[in-house]
Amino acid sequence: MQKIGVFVCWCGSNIAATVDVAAVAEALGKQPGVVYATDYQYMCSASGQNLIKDAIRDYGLTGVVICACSPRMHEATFRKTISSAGLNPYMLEIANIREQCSWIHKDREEATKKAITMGTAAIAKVQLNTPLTQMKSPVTKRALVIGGGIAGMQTALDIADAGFEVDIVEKKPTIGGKMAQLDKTFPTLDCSSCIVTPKMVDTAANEKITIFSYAEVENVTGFIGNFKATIKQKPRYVDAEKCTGCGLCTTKCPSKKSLNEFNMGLNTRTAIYIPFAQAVPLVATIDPDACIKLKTGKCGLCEKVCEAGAIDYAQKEELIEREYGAVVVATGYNQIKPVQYEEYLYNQSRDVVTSLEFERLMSASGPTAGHLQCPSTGKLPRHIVFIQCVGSRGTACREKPYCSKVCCMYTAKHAMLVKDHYPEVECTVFYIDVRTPGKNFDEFYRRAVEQYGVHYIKGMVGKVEQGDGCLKVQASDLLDNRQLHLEADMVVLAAAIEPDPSARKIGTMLTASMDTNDFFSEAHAKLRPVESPTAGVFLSGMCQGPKDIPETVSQASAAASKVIGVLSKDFLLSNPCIAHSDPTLCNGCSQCQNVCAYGAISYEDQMVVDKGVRETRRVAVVNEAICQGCGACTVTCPSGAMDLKGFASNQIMAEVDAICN
Amino acid sequence: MKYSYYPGCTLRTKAEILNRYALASAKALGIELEEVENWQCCGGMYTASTDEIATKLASVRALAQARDAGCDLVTLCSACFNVIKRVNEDARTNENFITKVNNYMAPDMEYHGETNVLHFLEVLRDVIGFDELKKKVVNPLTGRKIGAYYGCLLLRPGEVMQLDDPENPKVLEEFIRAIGATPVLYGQRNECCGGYQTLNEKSIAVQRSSAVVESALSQGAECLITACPLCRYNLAVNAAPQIPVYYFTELLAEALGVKEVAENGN
Amino acid sequence: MQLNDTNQAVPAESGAYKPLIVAFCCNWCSYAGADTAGSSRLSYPSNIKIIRVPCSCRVNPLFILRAFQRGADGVILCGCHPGDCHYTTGNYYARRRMTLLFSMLDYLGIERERTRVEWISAAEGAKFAATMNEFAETINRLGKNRKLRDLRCEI
Amino acid sequence: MAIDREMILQISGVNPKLCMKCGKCSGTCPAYDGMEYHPHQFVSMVENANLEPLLASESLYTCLSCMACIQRCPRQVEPAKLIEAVRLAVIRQQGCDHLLPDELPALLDPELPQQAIVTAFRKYKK
Amino acid sequence: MRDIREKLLKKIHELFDAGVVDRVVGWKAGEFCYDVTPALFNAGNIDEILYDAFCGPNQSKFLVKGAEGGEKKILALLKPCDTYSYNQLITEHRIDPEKIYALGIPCTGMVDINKIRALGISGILGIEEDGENLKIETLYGTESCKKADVLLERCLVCKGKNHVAGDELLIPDEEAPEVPKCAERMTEVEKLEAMSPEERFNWWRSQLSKCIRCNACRNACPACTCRTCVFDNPSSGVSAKVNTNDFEENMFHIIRAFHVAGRCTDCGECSRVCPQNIPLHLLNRKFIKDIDEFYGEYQAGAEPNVRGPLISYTEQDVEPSIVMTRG
Repeated sequence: MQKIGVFVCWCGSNIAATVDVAAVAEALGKQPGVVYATDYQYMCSASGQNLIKDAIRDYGLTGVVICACSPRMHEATFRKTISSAGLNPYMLEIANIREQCSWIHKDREEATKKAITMGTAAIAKVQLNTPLTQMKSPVTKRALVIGGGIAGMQTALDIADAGFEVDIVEKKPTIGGKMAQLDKTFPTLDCSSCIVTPKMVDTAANEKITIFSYAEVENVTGFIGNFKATIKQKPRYVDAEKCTGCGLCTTKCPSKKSLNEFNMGLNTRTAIYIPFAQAVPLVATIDPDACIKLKTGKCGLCEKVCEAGAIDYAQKEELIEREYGAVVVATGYNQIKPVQYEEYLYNQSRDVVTSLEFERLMSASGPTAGHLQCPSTGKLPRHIVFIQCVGSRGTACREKPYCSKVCCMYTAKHAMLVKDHYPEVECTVFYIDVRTPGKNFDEFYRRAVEQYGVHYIKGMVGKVEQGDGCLKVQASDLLDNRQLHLEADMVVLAAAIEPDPSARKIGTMLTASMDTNDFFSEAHAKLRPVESPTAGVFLSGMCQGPKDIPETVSQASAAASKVIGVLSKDFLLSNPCIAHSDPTLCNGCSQCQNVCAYGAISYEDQMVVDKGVRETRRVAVVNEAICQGCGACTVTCPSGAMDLKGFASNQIMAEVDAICN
Repeated sequence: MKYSYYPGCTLRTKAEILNRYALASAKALGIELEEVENWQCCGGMYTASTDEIATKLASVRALAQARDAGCDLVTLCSACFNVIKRVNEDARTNENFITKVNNYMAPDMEYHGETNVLHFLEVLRDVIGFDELKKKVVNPLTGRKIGAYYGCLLLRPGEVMQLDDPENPKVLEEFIRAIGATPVLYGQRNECCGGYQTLNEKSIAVQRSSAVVESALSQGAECLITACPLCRYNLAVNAAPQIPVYYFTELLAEALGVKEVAENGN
Repeated sequence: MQLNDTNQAVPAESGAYKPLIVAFCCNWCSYAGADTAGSSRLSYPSNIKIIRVPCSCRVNPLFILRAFQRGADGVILCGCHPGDCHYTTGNYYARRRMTLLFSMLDYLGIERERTRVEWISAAEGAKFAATMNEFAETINRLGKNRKLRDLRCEI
Repeated sequence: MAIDREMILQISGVNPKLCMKCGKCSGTCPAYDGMEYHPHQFVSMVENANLEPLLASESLYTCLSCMACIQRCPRQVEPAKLIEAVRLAVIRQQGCDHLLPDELPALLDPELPQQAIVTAFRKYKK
Repeated sequence: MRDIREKLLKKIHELFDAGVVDRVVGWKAGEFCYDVTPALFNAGNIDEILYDAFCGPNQSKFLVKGAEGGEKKILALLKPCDTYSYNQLITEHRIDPEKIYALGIPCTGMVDINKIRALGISGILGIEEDGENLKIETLYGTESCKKADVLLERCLVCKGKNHVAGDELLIPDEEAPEVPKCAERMTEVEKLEAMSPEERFNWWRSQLSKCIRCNACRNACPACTCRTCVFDNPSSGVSAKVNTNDFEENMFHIIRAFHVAGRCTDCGECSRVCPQNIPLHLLNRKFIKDIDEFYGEYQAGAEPNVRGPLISYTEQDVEPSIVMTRG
């Protein structure tokens, strides 16, 4: 029989307001094996923890039950507490009487009763706990960063700074991501390329960083400290070592009709191309869908003009195997193509553009060299209408339910830039709310209104129509309580942002959970915002949710520090709640081996003494460094030889019995 | 190809010609439209309330008859299409509604939305195919610049009607191309003509239909086509600028060379 | 507690009876989903008691029968959505096991509504609460479990 | 029975709480200028149980039932259903028909399709 | 049968003489001629091996222990249906085929003593096949009955005359006599499924309440080969020597069937050996039927070393709610 101490937390009023904590402590104090029971205002506070430590010493406790918030919150905290008092950290069970009791029930008596039952179940379980020891596993001192945008680059640079190797895998031919496509940044209006291109150069120059551009992560296996990834290097048909990036080939290529991705398809590029002048790596890539040579075998002009002899039509896809200690997801975002919003004419008029397209139209490196022009006429627009929240904050099937967060600010920026360069151009912004929570953000928006004379109208555009030489915009002005009919030359849609479509596949291969919108979920919304629930997988940038550049960079650095925390250890302590097999019960049937997702079970011939008989038997052996503790094997095993430490069959049944009593 | 056919009341009276052109064209295309027996008026307007049963019974009767005949139900009038298709959706998805309807009507076999409701345009597009239709055109309307007028009822609510993209429909434009003419896109093609406001508040009908016609004229349309008798009335009678307005079936009959046959009685 | 003659489940008597429901929740998705429900203050009946397991695949049919034996009136198993298992494939095995077990219980004439599997992610607090309310409602309607229970466990 | 907020919600099946007050319905409405109260106001006024002005307003009969607001509402509020429900609640009361058969002959012209009359009766009369 | 036995004995002698095997699992009669069990024989008593219509018992499980020890291989005599269990045991590493010489022997269907008794025949001394009929020697003279009327449940739904495993066949499968299939395998399961839940519950109670927990089903089952059964292991939390109430009767049989689900070859030994005549095979067959319907046709033991349905999955598997919705 254990000597158990029970500690009931009030969590201020979070628990105590609904649960009679004293009554819980009193009732649990009478349970068999319980030698001490008390309640306290904040069990997780220093004094609360001291209370536990003192009780362990004073009463010689061998097991501890804490009735408090979710074990997902403070299990680790309390394990440390009891460990510092000399108890094995796994002699702890937590009854979740906050999230699963006080917060969801109103009736005090009912909630108190339930808390007692939950405590009783935890006591029943801890009776059967056994001390567990964490295993050590070595750490591969290299990180994988998936995505080479500002998030990926910042994470990689910070990890490299700490002296660890980093690989960046970027699916596009160049790193730089969306930030390289932006013209200016809010709220400072400094040039986006001027701040991102030096980062790109730093990234490429850093000897700790290896960039796999035009490559994709095919598969990842393993676990924290010991990931194995397969990287697919797509063929560029250009030898990146030899290519000098002179660009001569791109001037000679006769296939000129491919849409230029970097310019959001607003102009075209050649089949052999360098995405933009500051691309990193600065090498040409052949688009196999457009290349005449690759499609028909004829042409070969680029090969003839390349003085470096870099063209290699025979290049093949390559699979590269690499090992890592940690993985950072920085897969970024896309702006939706608002093709389902035809009331705004996106498909029907070239003068209706998304804000990212508008960004290219304003950029000095864009298709118009920074001169603002209506795409249909090439003339300076007289009036630009900006529509906010296109595809965001909705519930209909074409809508995203979330706020895309950055649109309010970049729209103010766009309007301000237009007014700055062309004071005569009218800018009207239709908004539902103007959301400016950020340092200097509201001031920035007010400047657009007050200094630059941008019209902000609270209301929504219902319809955009092609008029005679202009776009007719029908909208509501909710404050004036009237319907407006405006003429505009351009309409800019602040279309919703969404996670990059590659994220879903990566989430699955990493077993990192995602929300219903395909944003990666964080391990804890407040306390572990840059970690995925899967150990060793970290989140950086928009892949976790909409955010602006400084937020992205902060998260990128935070993710890097988490990675450094992993890589700086020589060994990781593994979760000791893992499977183990009782050789005397094992039949050697191999069924458990079949269901193990990690290949953690092998079979060995062992000398077994069973019922006084010594014999050699084929029995299951669990590799403790590999087992992740899911328990699939335990249910497959008919004889019950396989059990899970920390969640043993008799422990779970003890909980069942306690609950059903 | 045989279909149950629901003409609706206006096609028996003021818009008889819409019906006749359609029947003659259908015949030329090898489509058999068998009129539902003893059909009743659909009511012209779908009542969008949770508690109306009676106003939807006529549609359920027609739907159940088509089910019993083993045919899809085809309509020509946009209003009938809208009412019947939406009632059918109710029958499929609103268990409370259809239970009450079945209890009230006590049919031999309960109706639960089994019938597929089609607009004649869908038959042309999805069954015949516009490429195939083009081959059957004997009298292409080459050079004519035609604006398609959809109005509301063919398209909305898009989730139920499923005829086309409610904001950027293409079916009538493809139809216009198939009969050899040139479609003219204009902004007001899916905006309301004023509908029955012509009785209640005529100024709204005048304002709406004028806006539609002006929009069409501004983009160079020479005439408009529509599937709805009320739309045709508003655009032809209430709009301030004048423009010829035809039923799409009239131009179809013309292109197929059966216009005279239709006008002179089948 | 008396068993009536025909082993029929007796519907709840005028509110006095509260069915006992055991919910096995995987640590990564559904237990976290229950926490999310709690953080959002989404209520569900207090007679539902959650047992944390690492993965839905840890749940042995023995545990489910044990719960019924000891007087549970309903047992629900919640795990990550298929494809999202923290352990990659655990819920796929759980899905097959539970499908067959539930089918067998049904075959033995035990009310099939008493057992259920739901996939609930960490983000789906609202789904967790809604599922529990709905399941509690179902079990309430079925009344006390008479068919699969150890009468010695009655007090 | 007195017309109240609950009745309107029940007849319409609409939940005005879904509204995020973006005004797209009123930006869309083709009958806007003919209305005293506009679609977004219907949603807001029903939600706030401010029904008196609505019940007395001609705007009830001005809605074209064109469903453009239903189609474009980002949050599936379906304002037109709410307007229809208010109208139904009014005309279901004794003696509150908005269109009487006696008034009809004066409104007719020879070209007018039956459809218009049938629809108007369905809309304005119980 | 008599000539098959003679041929078999001759073959066994040959294998012993050639030094291939040094022991053989055969059938031996108990107190009565119909009371046949598998037993180990050696060179000295080969001629005592029986092979007649009472030799139903599935021998493959006997090999789990029998194959251990011995200098040479052990000879296994496998009827066609026994080879399915044999394969399954190989898959699960419960027997080592290297230590076994498996001889496939033909079978024309085995009889159920209970069914003979039910015909009013008693004092049975011996049995001989006579075409479609059986000649039964009794204390009271020779009786006769139609063989089809007294076949074991397993033989009514015979898997066929082909052996799916083995080192040698006594006679080629093609030359063996056809075994007529007398019943549809799932008929009884379907009948139960068609009942109302109440009827099913009461029917199963009427059956399972007869259980005396003698463990014969478990001991005969070629899939139940655990060294220590969970029901015998005090630390499992479910061990029990007797059923003390309804729940434990249900529990034992649900878990027993569940533990062999996806592994059970439907050999029917559980029902054959049940002294209370509980049709336990109907539990196993329900699992087989569900597996076939949900995950595709699967016959355990049809070939060795395949992954069974409960240790595999597809991403598109049916949800457990199918139990609610399939009617």
